[in-house]
Amino acid sequence: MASSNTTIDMRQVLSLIEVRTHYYNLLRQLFLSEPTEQLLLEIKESGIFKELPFHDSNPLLQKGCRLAAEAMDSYDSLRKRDFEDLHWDYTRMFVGPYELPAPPWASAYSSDGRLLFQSETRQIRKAYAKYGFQLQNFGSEAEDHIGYELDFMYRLTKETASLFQEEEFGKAQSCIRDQIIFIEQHLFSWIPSFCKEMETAAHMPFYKGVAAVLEGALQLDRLLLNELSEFLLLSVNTKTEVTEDV
Amino acid sequence: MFEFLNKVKEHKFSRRSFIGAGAAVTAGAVFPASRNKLQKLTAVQAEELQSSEGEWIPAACWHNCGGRCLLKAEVVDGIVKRVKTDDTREDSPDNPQQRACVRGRSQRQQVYGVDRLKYPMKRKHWEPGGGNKELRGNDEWVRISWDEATDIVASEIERIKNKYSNRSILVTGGDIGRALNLVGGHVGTWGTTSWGSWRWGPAYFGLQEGYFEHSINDRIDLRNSQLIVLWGLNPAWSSPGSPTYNFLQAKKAGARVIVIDPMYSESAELLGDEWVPVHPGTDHALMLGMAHTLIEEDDPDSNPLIDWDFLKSCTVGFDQDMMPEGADKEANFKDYVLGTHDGQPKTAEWASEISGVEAGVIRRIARDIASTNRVALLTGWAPARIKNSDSWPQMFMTFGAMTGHMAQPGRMTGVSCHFGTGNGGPRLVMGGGNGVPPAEENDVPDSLVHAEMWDAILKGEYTAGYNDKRDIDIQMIYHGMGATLQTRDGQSKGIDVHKNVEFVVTNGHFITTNAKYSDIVLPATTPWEREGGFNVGNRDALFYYRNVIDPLFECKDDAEITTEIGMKLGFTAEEVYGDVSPRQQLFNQIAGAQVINKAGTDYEPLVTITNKDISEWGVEGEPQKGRITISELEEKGVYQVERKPGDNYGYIAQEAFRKDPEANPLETATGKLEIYSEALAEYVKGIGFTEIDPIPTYNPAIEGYEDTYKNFHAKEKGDYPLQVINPHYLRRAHTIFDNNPWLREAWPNDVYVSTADARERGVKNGDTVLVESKHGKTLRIAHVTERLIPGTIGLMHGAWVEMDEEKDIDKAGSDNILTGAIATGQAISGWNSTICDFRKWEGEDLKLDKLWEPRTV
Amino acid sequence: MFSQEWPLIFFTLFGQLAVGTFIVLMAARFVLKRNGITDLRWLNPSLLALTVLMAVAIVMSMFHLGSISNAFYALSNAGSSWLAREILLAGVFLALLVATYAISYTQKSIDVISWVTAAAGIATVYAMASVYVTTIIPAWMHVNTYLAYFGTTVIYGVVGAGLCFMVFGRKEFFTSHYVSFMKKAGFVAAGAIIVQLIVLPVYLTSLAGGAPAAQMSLNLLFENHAWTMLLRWLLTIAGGGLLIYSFYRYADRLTKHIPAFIYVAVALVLIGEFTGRYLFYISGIPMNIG
Amino acid sequence: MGQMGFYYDLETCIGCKGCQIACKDKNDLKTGELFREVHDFEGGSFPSPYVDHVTISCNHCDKPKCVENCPTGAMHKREDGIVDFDHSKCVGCKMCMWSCPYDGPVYLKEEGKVAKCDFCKDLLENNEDPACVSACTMRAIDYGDIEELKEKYGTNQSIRYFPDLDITKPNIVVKQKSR
Repeated sequence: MASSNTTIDMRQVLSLIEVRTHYYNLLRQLFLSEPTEQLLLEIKESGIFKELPFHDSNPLLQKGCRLAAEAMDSYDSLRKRDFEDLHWDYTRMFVGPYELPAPPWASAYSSDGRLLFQSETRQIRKAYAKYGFQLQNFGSEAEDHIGYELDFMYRLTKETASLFQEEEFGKAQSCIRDQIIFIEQHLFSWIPSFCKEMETAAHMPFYKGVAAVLEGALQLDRLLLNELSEFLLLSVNTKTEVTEDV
Repeated sequence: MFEFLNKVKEHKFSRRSFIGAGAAVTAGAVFPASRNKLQKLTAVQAEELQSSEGEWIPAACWHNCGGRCLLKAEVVDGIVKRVKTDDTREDSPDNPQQRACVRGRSQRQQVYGVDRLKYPMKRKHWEPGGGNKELRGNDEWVRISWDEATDIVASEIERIKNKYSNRSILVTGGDIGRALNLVGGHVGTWGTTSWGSWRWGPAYFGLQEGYFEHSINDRIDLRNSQLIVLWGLNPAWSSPGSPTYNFLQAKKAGARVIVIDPMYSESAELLGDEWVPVHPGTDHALMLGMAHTLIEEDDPDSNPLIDWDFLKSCTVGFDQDMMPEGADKEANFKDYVLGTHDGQPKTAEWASEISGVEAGVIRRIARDIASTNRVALLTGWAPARIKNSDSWPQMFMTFGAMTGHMAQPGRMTGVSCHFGTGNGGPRLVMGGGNGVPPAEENDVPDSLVHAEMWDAILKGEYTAGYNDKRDIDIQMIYHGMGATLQTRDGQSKGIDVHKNVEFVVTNGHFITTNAKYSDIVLPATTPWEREGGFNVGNRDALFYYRNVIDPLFECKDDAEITTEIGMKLGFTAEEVYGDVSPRQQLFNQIAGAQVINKAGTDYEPLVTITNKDISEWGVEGEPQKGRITISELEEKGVYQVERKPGDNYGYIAQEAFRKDPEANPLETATGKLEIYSEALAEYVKGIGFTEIDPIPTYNPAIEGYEDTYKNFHAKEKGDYPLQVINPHYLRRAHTIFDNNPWLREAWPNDVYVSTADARERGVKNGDTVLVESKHGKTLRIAHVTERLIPGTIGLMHGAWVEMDEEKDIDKAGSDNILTGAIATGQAISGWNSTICDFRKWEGEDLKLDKLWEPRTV
Repeated sequence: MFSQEWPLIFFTLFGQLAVGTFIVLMAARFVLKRNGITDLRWLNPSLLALTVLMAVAIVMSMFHLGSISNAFYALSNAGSSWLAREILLAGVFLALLVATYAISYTQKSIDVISWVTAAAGIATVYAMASVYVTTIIPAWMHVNTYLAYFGTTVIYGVVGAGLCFMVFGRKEFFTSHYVSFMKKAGFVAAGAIIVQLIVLPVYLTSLAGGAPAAQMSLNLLFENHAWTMLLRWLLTIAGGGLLIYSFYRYADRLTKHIPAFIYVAVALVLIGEFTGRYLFYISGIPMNIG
Repeated sequence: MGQMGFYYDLETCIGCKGCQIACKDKNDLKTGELFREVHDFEGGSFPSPYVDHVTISCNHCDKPKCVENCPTGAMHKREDGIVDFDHSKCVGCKMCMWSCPYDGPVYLKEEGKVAKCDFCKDLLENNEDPACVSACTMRAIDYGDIEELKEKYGTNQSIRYFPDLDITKPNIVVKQKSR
């Protein structure tokens, strides 16, 4: 049983966590606020959507990456008008001033009339607090915004990496468990609906792609987290081996 | 097993490139500088966040609805979970709990609505001078910082002021005037608004307008009436909260009720013993017919119908013997009614032809009212929101005076509307002032009349008075509060205006109609997010509300917005708004709150304040003795004066005047009720639109019932054969709540059409119909009903316009798309005098409002 | 309301097809054995097919549930709930089908268990109908529901058996004993149709005189679905008629046309009954305030 | 305790729908989900029309068909007569919805389960009135032991808009309109 994981060394584990970190870093930047010109330029020039690791392992992710990459490729250079189109697409869907066709808050999906600040917001607030995080603008912004949720996951991936490095495997396990719970109970309770609405609402193919990337990436991360968790479970017995490997 | 861990090892992807690109993205300053992120807390702070308990906080229910009720919000972790209403006292008919209505109960959906305006936004193609102004209403938007937003507003104020003048800046409401008056002022707006012709006119002939002061008795005295006439009012819809319950007590005490209304309302169903359907805007004619009946049939000995004693002692102008000095004796009311000089007696038959009420019924009601001892003649403002209705309030008073149903227990004549519905009299308990110094004087004298302003702005000329037209060149509009573009008549022209001027700003909660056609929208807090205050209006009770939640997103309250703009204009915060902190303002209001004393003769402080309270609040003040403590007020959120029949708090309007008119004259020219009022006629003439006689003669409304005919006498119908009324509807308080999903479900906002009119047009219940006037078109789903007088449709007041600009058709049922801005008399907006037609819509059926997609672009 | 009922249409129809076919097959087995025909090689594949069919039916029914994860609880209230009984009985019937098949497969006698299984099948259909009869939906609260459900069971049983013979035992089929059995079975099916047609006016009359919901059901049937209703009966009658006709017409000269005729007949009956069940569900308007 | 029930005064109700909204707020319900619903009826003909409003929730019946027909036992009758539901047992089969002539049970699409009026049992425990009762601005709804309600308001239990009372024996007392 332990045979397969004995072949895995800590570098692999850390690499995998790094992959997760970069996914969440990219996603949080796409969702926390309107895109800056610089972000879009970086995305275009780095071709990041062609290179996302494991993207071919999930059909949704694959589709999203293709759409987003094609959308970026279709711009010869990112002219001001192109940037503005993308910027407006974000504003229209997630900021206002009109009613939002794809509200980026969880409670908008769990309550009628698309209310903000519902029990989901409170639960998310507590999940953040457990790891010592709080919104800068506490009380005014709703914690269950997709951008903050992704930011939170991003920070937890960093936390996971340092716990592994510090060989705090018990804490790492519980941190991973919390991430699994956060994905299962919170993100997945609304992300499919959100992504569906975003895909319909987006005028720009780029954001249609991003919607699919988001849902696909979370599906992927569910697998990655399970793998990490399982690895830890098994490595409890073979702890010395693992540490030696490092 | 470990598919991905193994793949990572096998480097099945280009790790370098990924990390490289990712790092590039990471390295860049990718977030706009000011944006929110998660931050790390201390362990203690994190611990505190984990523990929380709910608290019930008195929450504002602040709307302009005519009710004042108690609302409380259950707050857990700074988030409102649910609301409840008054449970602070035993409930009884004499002292009812002040229960909130369907709208207050939906307020959680308003405050937390996903469509709240969250950040300052700028119309993308705006540029100084307006940019492409035609794009207003359809443009893209950009989120901007408060700093940028106030910069833009201040610099546009400066630019427009310098290029044109302060006379080019129009403010429709709110307190931005505090800032603007510091730099030379602004143009304002005015009109008779909800009151119709009751707003200013009655002061000249001796009645009250019904909002600030009342000509009707209080709710406990209403139970002494044997007959109550509800003339054009439907408290069940337009005054939710306690008023309808109060009426029910009068009914239970034995009153009969006659309801005179174009619509068989819920109030008619609940209270009415008889419904008299009448064509909108013809009430005056109907009442003349009733007056004629009394004059014709009255015999002081054998059939006393007219209260001659009252007429003689308390009024002027009824007949030639009662004319005031210097007036033409022939111009008296009685001779007008009898047609002595114009050859047209205003008989019941004459009135019947206009009002649609059978002559026999007219006579019967007249006799009934005149021969019953104690009658309450109550009217709402609705019949006065009619073009050319300037003489109607005087007519109403005149009939009350003829029958003597005034100023005695169980006898009253006047307005029963809004806060004063069925409950007249001065407030028994009230809040104090907040101590904010008054604003600077506005140096610009110009003010535009609601019913004329859109036209005036488009034409560059407005009516300032009799034979007094002045030029005007509006280039900036600041909507500080309210819903001007939605609630003023002639909305289509209003939209044109908004696509013409150089700059438009709106403070708001949602992308309301005002906001939609703006360049800059500034997100405002609701009272739930503010420090606290009082809600007043209900005579029996004072409502105190506290801060419920933090301001949402980047919303600021209006005073803060004004202050920041003022500062950008080069003033200090103190210069704009004084230096009274919000906390101190609230304290001042509490300390200044007063309640009627036991004897009912004077007021005394309501709240006991100790030195400890003052230091705990961190404010300046003096200790005082009152009825309740601050903490009791903070917890209950209401103080209600205990009432019982025969107590010292009752109110009989104009009681002293009637007892001794000489010693207690009214504030009219003659000191009496003026059935002949030169002052009223002069006042109306001076406004500059149309003129009236000193006695209440009947002037058909412009676009009123008579205009539904091509030829009235031949009974040949014209192009717009129907009249439209705009009932207040429980879905909304004016325009507020129109976007509220629970209310959309409960109140679908159908257009009410009578079965007869529907049948004639082949329209079935549930069909989508196009309603059209000469001013605009709107779509609604038809509610076919027996409850309307045929010839009238009911389009509910306040829906947010949703223009299909290609077809030039509104889809939301906006009442003011149908109204034309035609100013008459004392600047009355004609909401209940518009003529129209409807037909089955051949295009795509409307979906129910509750199924509407969000309002998006 | 209706869009959610597809799973129930399939569950009830498949269930009744399984029960009906089983019973008719067992009757055929009985009759044929009495006539000395012992080579029933269609039996085992038929039993297997019915087992699969019944299992599919039960799986289909799950899609009706909002919370499948709680399906386990659905048997708890068999004391008063016909739905619980229906689920229980359907499960028992399936288990017995499996047992019957297993016994038959091992060449042992199914004389006893086939009776038990048939009884469980009948009980299942009875429970299926009772679920609807005990609602507050006037269009369902009628003896008509029992007739419709058992009617379908009989009609489906006959065509199902015919189909089994065709598919799993073509050669044996062309003997006079089979033909004579199917003739009789065809008459039973015709009887089931006739009984329903006799009760139909009674049923419609009772709707007409019933609560507002009943009248709404009636209006719905006549205003929006009059043609569908007509079609439903025409299809079933035509299918049944064709079935009987083909056995009579070609009783003595078994030609190559017969299989085609029978397939057509089976298809007509299947569609006819399906349409009938569709109408049954859409006409289900509950009583309410009104 | 005996049997809890509602009282409804048809004569006094103005159909404002405050009870409906208070109920939605209390139970956090979405559009299309109503534990208490106000039904509007119009009749008569001009100039003598009439309008009735009937507010109805679960009537916590004596013979609750929903309980009888619920396959899981999720729907059950408590000792105080309240027809309650056990959320954890519900399979979402909607059998209760087919069994109730008052539209009591409501399918919550998102959860795939049914829920309904539970008489605000949590509020009752705190000696508070059910949300709908304390919301009514016309005091047209009351509640309590059904026998006491009958003593207080009379024994009439039906109005013309109700289905046959014998089907489920609802625990509601109604004040008729005199028309």
